[in-house]
Amino acid sequence: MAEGMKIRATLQGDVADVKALMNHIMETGLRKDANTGKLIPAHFINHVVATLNGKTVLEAQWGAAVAKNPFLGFRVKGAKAGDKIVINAVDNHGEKMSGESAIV
Amino acid sequence: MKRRLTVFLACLFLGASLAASAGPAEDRKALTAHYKQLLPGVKFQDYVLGALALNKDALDQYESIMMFPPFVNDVDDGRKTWEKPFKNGKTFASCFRNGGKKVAGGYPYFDNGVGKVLTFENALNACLRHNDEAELKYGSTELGLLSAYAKSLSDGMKVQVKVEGPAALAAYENGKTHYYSRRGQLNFSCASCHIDNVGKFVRSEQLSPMIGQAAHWPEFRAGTELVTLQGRFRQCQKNVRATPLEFNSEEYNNLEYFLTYMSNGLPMQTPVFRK
Amino acid sequence: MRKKLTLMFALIAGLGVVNLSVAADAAKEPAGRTVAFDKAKGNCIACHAIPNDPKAESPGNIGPPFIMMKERFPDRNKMRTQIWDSTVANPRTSMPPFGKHQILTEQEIDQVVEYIHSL
Amino acid sequence: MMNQLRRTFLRSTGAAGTVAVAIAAGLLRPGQVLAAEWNKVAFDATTTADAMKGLNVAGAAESKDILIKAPDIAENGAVVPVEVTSKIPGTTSIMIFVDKNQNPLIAEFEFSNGAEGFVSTRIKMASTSHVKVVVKAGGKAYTATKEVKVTIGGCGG
Repeated sequence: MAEGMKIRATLQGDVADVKALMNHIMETGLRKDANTGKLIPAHFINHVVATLNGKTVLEAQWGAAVAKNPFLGFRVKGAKAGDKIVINAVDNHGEKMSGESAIV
Repeated sequence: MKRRLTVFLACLFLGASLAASAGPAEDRKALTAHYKQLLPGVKFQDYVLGALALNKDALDQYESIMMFPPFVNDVDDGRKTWEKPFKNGKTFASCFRNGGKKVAGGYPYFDNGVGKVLTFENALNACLRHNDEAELKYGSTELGLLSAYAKSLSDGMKVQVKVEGPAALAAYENGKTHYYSRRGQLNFSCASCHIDNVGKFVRSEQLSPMIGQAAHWPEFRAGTELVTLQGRFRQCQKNVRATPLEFNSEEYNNLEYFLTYMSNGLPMQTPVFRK
Repeated sequence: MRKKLTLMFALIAGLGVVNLSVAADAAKEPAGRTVAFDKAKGNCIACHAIPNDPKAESPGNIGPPFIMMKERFPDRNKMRTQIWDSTVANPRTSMPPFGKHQILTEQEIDQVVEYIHSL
Repeated sequence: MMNQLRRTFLRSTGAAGTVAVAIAAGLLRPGQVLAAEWNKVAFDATTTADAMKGLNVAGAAESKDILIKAPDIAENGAVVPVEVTSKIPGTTSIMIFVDKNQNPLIAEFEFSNGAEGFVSTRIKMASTSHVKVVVKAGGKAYTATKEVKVTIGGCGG
């Protein structure tokens, strides 16, 4: 998996507004290769886990119809500036990517 | 003056839009008036949004996607190319005034020395050449991403293309002629859609005004597909079933010159999401 | 299987859905309608609405809608001429010259005239 | 079959909590556990009804407290922004479906430890369709829908 998860986490009151962008092809398995005419195998992030200071706040399962270079936004109450958000993702090939950011 | 303007406008509507007597400033004035009449609700600075300025639902999506665009990592690749030292230790920033910040709005310009229009991509390749590096291929992803990042350093700068002297004017007129010439099996000119039918729909596509069109290239269609301005010329011309010209051909550079001049005074923003 | 194919094409081109569904109905509709809807042929709905045809989704509005065509063109040949090369009547027209530039065959033009005149 | 068993096991032992503890204790790495747990049955389903069954949310009740922010007409079916806010107290998960996609289930999001019933994402839509959202709160399932049109491009070609 190419490098690249970018996270922006900002505090609004005591709510952390987290936005993440992951670099992934999100291939559906339904498209044909223009040259060979063969189906391009599915290749997509299917699992995402986000933690705040090590505690799981979001667990997501995805199918292949999440858009290419997936965007994920969520909010966590009871956060403070400086708290650490970590997001781990894994795709259907078992390849992993992760990102982290302190809340500002 | 007023009469000349009226005549030019009349020509636009009657079909003989190549009013060669009018200079670039008059052309721009006449077109601005034309759009003001056809798109009365659109503010001048919103022309940079193209068709998005005409559709709230579409603009909401644009804003939602631009908040964290799917192409950020691609533009980051462009940044790496921009920052990577050449063999001699210099970088692209050394070739541009102000390290490349707030400069792109002055491109393309007419270089009297070479007697040709030079685009921003030409300047990037000239930088490589002067530093004994291999040039990048026009139309390539690498050059596209490099220019996407490099132009983003000029975000907010107003487009300020100049047409000075007879040779520059000739290049401008050549670009203008291209813009108004019908081509392809479907027999459309650029003007057929973006001047005559601005704001109307071709199926679900709403036609954008040409003023503002040149201020945001390259763009990422569908959020991830890099398209340069000349790449868009080629797509449009394929759509009307014409044979597109080559990237960086003199005529395309002249067309880019003409088109970008028409965006003078509008703020640059690069790159952007488009459908 | 058909559904699978339709979706597949839709994901490839974003346009396949309509073309396929049009093709699927081809057997029971007038030939002119097929030509009028086909993006690679007439593609009439790119610019003209067909208010009485529910399948003509999200039409363009460059040209006038196809409605009361018999009243507008009592002479069918005039309509055919217009489709064949509308630049004759109006050099500034946005309409492609379907006959002159061989976008459609003469037979396809006849079919389209038949269909549009019926609207 | 193994996945199925494993998922059942994980669910029956209090899935998220147990797994989180195991991860925190360094016993498991997230990817390993989670890849095994992926709900293949629901994601492979070809109707929204079957996908909902696979997620144990069949028979979800209509709710006005689920807000779906999605376009009326998608700029591009390849990247349709969708934002869901559940105002139902005790929301623990949000699921998004596109009825007309070959596999309607797009994603499932589970919230814990202060995460609000809110998610923002971008999805692919093959054609004009209802976007259906199911929310689980207090062990019950609720639903809302919004139609999003995916239109046909304009020029020749």
